[in-house]
Amino acid sequence: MADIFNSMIDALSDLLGQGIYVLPEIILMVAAVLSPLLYFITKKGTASAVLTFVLMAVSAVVTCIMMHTVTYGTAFGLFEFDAFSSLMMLLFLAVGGLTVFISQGHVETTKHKGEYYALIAGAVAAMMFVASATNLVAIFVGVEVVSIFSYALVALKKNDPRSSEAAVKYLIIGALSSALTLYGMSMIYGVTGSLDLYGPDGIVAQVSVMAGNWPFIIGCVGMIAGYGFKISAVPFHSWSPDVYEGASTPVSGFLATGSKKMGFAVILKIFLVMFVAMETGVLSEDFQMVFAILAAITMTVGNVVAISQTNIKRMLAYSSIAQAGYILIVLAVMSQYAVVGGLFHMFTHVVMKGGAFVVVAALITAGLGERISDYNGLAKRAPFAAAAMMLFLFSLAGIPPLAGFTSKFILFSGALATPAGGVDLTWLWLVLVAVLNSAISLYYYARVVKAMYVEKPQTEERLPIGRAFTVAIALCVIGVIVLGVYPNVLLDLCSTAADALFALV
Amino acid sequence: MDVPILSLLVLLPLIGAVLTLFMGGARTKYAKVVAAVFTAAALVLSLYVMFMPSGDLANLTENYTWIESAGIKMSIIFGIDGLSILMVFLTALLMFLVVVFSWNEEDRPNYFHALLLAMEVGLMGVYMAQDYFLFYIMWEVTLIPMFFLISWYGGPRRHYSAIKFFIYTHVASLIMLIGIFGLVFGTSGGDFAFAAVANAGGLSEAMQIFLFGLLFFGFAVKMPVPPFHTWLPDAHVEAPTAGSVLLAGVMLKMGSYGIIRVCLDADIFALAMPVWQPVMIGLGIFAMVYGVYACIAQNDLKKMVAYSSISHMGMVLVGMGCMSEIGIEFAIFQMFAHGLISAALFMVCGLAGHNFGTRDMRLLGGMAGKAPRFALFMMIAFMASLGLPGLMGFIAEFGLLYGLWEYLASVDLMPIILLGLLYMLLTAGYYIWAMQKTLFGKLTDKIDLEHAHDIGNIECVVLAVLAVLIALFGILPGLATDYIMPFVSSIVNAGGLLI
Amino acid sequence: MIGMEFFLVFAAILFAIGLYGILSSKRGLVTLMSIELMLNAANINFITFASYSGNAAGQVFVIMTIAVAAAEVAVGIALMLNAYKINKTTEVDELSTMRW
Amino acid sequence: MIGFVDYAWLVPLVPALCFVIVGLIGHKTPEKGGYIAIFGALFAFVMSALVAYDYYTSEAYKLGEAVIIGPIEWLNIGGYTVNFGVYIDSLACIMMLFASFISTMIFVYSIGYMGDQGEKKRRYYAEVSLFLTGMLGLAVSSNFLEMFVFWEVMGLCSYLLIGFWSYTHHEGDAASINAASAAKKAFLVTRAGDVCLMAGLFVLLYAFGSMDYATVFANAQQVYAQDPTLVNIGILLMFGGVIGKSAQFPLHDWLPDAMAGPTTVSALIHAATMVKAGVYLVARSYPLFVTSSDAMLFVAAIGGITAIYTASMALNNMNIKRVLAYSTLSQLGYMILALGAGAYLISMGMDMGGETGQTLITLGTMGYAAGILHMINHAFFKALLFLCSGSVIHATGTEDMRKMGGLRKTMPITAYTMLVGSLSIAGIPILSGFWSKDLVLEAAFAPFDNGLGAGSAFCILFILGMITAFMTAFYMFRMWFLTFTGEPRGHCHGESPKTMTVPLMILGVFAAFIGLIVLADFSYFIIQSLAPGLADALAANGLYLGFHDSMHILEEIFTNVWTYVAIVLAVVGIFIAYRMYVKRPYVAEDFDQTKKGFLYRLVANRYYFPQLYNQISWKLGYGVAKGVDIFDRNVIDGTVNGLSNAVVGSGEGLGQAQTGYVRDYAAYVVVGVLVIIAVVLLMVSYGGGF
Repeated sequence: MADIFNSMIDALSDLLGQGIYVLPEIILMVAAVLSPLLYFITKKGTASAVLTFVLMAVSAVVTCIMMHTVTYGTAFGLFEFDAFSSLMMLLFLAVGGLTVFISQGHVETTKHKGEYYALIAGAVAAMMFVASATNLVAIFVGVEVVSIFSYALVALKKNDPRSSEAAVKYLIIGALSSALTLYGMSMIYGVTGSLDLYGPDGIVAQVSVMAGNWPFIIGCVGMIAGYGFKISAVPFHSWSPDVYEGASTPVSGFLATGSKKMGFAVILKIFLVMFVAMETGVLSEDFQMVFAILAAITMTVGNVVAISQTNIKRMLAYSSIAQAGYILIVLAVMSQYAVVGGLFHMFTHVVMKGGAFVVVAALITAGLGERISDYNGLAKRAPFAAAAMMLFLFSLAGIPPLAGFTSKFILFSGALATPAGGVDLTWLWLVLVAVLNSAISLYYYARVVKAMYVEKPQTEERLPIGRAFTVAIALCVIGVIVLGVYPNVLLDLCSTAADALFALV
Repeated sequence: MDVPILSLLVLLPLIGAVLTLFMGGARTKYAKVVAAVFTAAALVLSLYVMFMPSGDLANLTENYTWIESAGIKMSIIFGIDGLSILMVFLTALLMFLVVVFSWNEEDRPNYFHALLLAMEVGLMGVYMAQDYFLFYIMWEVTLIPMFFLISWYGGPRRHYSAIKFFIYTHVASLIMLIGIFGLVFGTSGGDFAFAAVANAGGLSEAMQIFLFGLLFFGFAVKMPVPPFHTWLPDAHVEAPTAGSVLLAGVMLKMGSYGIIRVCLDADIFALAMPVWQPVMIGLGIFAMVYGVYACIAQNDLKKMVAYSSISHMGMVLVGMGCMSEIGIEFAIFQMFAHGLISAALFMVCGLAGHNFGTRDMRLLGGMAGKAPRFALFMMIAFMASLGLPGLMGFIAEFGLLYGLWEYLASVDLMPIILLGLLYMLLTAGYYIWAMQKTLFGKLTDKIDLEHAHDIGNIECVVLAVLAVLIALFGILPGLATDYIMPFVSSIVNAGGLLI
Repeated sequence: MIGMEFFLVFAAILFAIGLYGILSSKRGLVTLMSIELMLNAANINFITFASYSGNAAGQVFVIMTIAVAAAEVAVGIALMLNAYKINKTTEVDELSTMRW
Repeated sequence: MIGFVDYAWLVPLVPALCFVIVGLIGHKTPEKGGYIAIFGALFAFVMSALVAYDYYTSEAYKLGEAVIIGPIEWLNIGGYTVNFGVYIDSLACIMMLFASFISTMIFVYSIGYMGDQGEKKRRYYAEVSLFLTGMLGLAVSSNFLEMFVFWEVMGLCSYLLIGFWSYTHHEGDAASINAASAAKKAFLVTRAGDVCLMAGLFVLLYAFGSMDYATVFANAQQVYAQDPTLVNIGILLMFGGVIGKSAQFPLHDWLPDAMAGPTTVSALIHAATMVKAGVYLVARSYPLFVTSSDAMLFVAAIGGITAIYTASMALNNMNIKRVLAYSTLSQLGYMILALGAGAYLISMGMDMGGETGQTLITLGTMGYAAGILHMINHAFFKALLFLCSGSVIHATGTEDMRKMGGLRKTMPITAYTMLVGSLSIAGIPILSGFWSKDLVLEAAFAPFDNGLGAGSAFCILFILGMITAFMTAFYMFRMWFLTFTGEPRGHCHGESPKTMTVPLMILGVFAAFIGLIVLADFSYFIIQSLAPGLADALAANGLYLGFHDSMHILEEIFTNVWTYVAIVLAVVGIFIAYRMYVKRPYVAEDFDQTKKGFLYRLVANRYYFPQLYNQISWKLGYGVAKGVDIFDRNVIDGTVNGLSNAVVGSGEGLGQAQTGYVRDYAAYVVVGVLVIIAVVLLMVSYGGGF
């Protein structure tokens, strides 16, 4: 088995040279180019959907093989394909695959199918580039591409005025924050004179002398703002509820699970490495504190405001703001174990939040509204969807033995555990805030569950759930349960990824 | 052991739960049969374990590595000892009785029994888990079935109560979770097995005190100890009878079980225990007296009984707080006794509401003539609960109060025992008063007497079983203490006791 | 020759103007222009640093940025048109049906 | 021959089985289990007779030892083990004998008395059997906890039987309610005593490390020497239990109410047996009690006060059963007085030692014997009196003496048996009551006679006792005259059936002559039960357990002026009663309780004690409870709900920030950036970290 893979890899590397390290991205770019073409020829959305999905699968397989054969390396000095980036790539591919899988059967999906899938494929490709980028230029461009594609995706929705509004808001805030990012990068470039992150004279190498250097600080804060926008950290979050509500549901899911994770990937690649490299300089402690405060505020605002929501998509938006807050704990703690927890939580978040959005999409397709009150008595009208939704919500709330619990368990414990395997109470307050928040979150999740299971429905008539949706939901359910009960495989991947990340220091 | 008995104890209800869950539609009427079969199987199994020579209990331990990655190790370890076995038996017994008791449940019986069985999974797990991760998971697993039991089959204010119960106890268990983190990473550095943590030990005193506090809070809310108790009366009043029985019978015990299992483990908390001892005793006495007074003020039978659970669990806390051989012995005995007695109490109260249409003592009266069976069992349950000799309650209360006395004598605060006496007197007071208002005197005309009827045969049998057991263990307490003493002495040898 | 500070301050002012533009103007198109200003302010920084430190990376970045900005504005205007088609306005304050 | 003693455990066991049988299948048997119950009682009596004989002829008796059977380990309290065993000595034998005998009589009587109760009889016979179990178990218990168990079982039965008619009473709802509250009162008031007793047991277990009679008695002296206060506390707490169970002042008030139960129950439980349990406890714990003279003074004082205080309430009561209840109270007071005085004497004697000490001890044992003897006598004549009153009530259907009168002709057997009982209790010579009462009074007088420290106090108690003797004679004959002489004031359907009259006559004989056992070496027999605890302790001080033999007692009594005074007082009492209720024609006003002086009303209202009880229980119980409830709902639960509302509310509030205006969003971003920069710069310039 293994030697077959090896021979394949050898052949490819002869063919592509360094290019092999960006092979998965390239495959997706092919998809991005072909799917509109195919659409023009066949006039069938399904065709391009299938194509995109297949190519995504191929690229995923390739990635897996490359991971399996440990063919890690750098392409063109810009893109480093290592355990970390490959893992993130898999995540993005999973998100993209899920989105494509459900979009075809979804009612809100635009009629410009070709472009739609091209955009998704391109966005995923860009995310993957970002995941493996080692250079500020590459990161910036990649992130911008993702942003621009997502603006378009948000706008691409069938006859709903809200989508255009959402797109404009998204655009303006997004552009603002990319401006901030760019300005910040310019400052960093100014003080370090380099755009490469790693390497002997890269930014990270010089960072330890930066304490008290205020242009550097401004630069960092600028970038924090820019990528805080991507991960929708308070106070850079305000676009997300509107956008998630306005965009077509698969796209909302795509943004909530995909581009948010890209933001985290960038933040990890830049700040985590940077400040860990700084050991315990004054500056790094300050930024840890900043991230801690951001995390606390983010999760609190997200959860508390979610309580008062009546639109399920807005509620999910706020809850994913809160989830971002949880993951930010990693940046406050900056320990390897915490990173493992963070990465793991990103994956579980994909299955549970993605699953929730899939369910919402399915129900919208079946003709149900977006208001929580529309979900009354869902258990009778769509038992499977309701049960799945309950699982996803409880998982988000962190009820064992579901995926959300296990990842939160590791994430929160990471905030208390020291690398040596002792206890460090520095971030106890943060953990307290976090657990109280997940208790609060239980309140609004339970409200939805109550609506579905306890309230009486207005009508008894069953809701038709499309096959694609059923499959997707089933997959997410399996993911939620398996990742909760048997997370070993993924955990191992995450810890190797964390090692790779810390190896960059 | 070839047959993984302990895993079976968890798996049987799980399978049963899944089966019953899918017995919708035409097969609904068989749901209860399936539930009965599986709970009975679990009961038989637990009895088998109970009657095994106590030496063999240790051999039952099962240990499977579960998650081992990123420097942490969680295992599925089921073990059983003198403390667990009683709780496991109690769980299995009450589950079976409850299933039989709610034989006539008409409203979606498949879900109802599935929930019961799901709860049994969690409870069994909690009482047998030997790994903090597993323990916590099982601990939380018990929440959801209860949440649905209340919000589906509960009374008028069920939504409020269900959510309150869910969130309140969840917060507590999350605080406890932080304690577990600190405990595990502070000692074994990532191995969540009880044994690993205990063997590693070596927490600083400050850390011990702090973690003890976190864990104790988590457990105390479950017990519940005033002032963290207000979820309980609401939950009880709204829950269906089956729910209340399990809630009071076994779920409250999870708290005290946790305290004995974790907080009183000298290998971990040797330095923290003396610091927290006065707090535990004080809170316990407060709970006793406070609960009693709260009882006196109630008009709803069920609410009164709910508060009585609070005061009885207060006694358990006192016993554990004594941290003496006798204290812990009778704390455990009281857990067991209260498990059986409160089950009977809540069944009786539930029947009052069901058969007479109300549980309000102001509306009832002279029911003894109308419903003699009801009167008989109400009297037995109440007498047992107020500590009448010859029934279980007395043994437990005598032992616990004596343990308290010993402690007070050791710290030279003997007069405080008067509070214990007050507790006994007032307990008798509100029970007797409740009986007078409900059973005796003028036959009420405030309820619909045509439809008021006596206990049916099935319920009668269930209650009779409970009554017999209560009397049996009251007359021959050795049956239970024989399991308890080895466990207690093992703690003693571990140096876990102060007196 | 002129000090580096001059360009930096100039860029900062430019950036501030752009920021002000975003915060103050109701009109979507003006907002887009302001964004352009901010991006270019950053570009000026890059050029400055690049020319003063004499490594070309910054200038490469600028080229990239210009391309990205162009794409961004293109999409931006497209979205504005879309919004105008549907809501008959490009006033950002009137695009506020979704809230709370 | 087989040693019956070894089977003494059958004595309580058989009635227990009867209880189970009657409880389960009683309704299928004739008389709803009545005969089964009778069999149980009869068996218990025969068995205890055999046991008594066996013990009386055994070596152990001559050596002054108790026979302890078992003990089996019952319960393991921490380090201590509590045993369950049987402890046979003279006291236990006597207790078993008269308890089982009187029970037999009363069960037979019940066949007639309860005949019309139908289905309820099953409950009745089950409960009385259980009660008998408790009583006999108490008698043969071998340690204090075991004793306490049976003690409480009796309490339960008393509760159940007082409340026998607490629903569907044949006299209507008012009677039901009355019965129910009487039962409640009885249970709770005695419970108040019981918790004290329980605390006393804690002290014992703590001080002695065991609750076995043998151990406690053997070590009483030295433990007292080590820690007198602790033992004193223990004794007083235990005596608290006695106060509750034997209805001594101030916990006496439940007994009159308890008359709401069937008369047989009043006779059995609230006159003959259960209320004696307290007395029995004092007698049983004598070796422990004698360690502390002060505590014994207290005990004697309580007894004396109770005796006169309750007798006074019997003077003007019109309810035949209430009168008997009060007289029961005052007789119980006598017993406690005697035992207290005796223990006081012994205790003083042990302190003094020497010749005087010996005399004191001998007097003390006499007091002990007096108390026990009076307990036995009272059991018989009070059971008799109650059954007679029951027969009267059965015939007239009322308990109000104003509706009786002239029954002598219609129901002669009842009348004359009751007369015997009355004479006996009034202390007319050679009848039982005479002997025991006189010994009691002598015991009470002895401390003063020998000029001991608290002599004056005992002198007062003695005088109280004398007055009580006079009152007793008066109210007993007031009752008898009102009931049986004069013109009939109500209807009456004839003499009661044989099942009732035969027991009356049997009991009558015993009531008259049982007291004569005092002339048959009774003292020696009874003080044997002190030997195990006291003999060694006494021997240590060069003393021994002296006693008055029968001749000496006779001479004591008949050479003592006070005896004659007492007799005269009794006769005068009877005479006054005769003047007031027979010579004068019946005048309605005499019985109109409203138009009377303050004193009359004070007594008629039981010195307003019930009101006091209610006030206390209401204030300390319900008042506080209401407060707690309000606190619970508003403060504690209020905080919880308040918190949750706060969270939800803040959600609403923060939600408002999401204005929908994109420029606001931009503003948030900018402000956020500026704030973060400011924070970081501040932290950096002020040297890192919070």
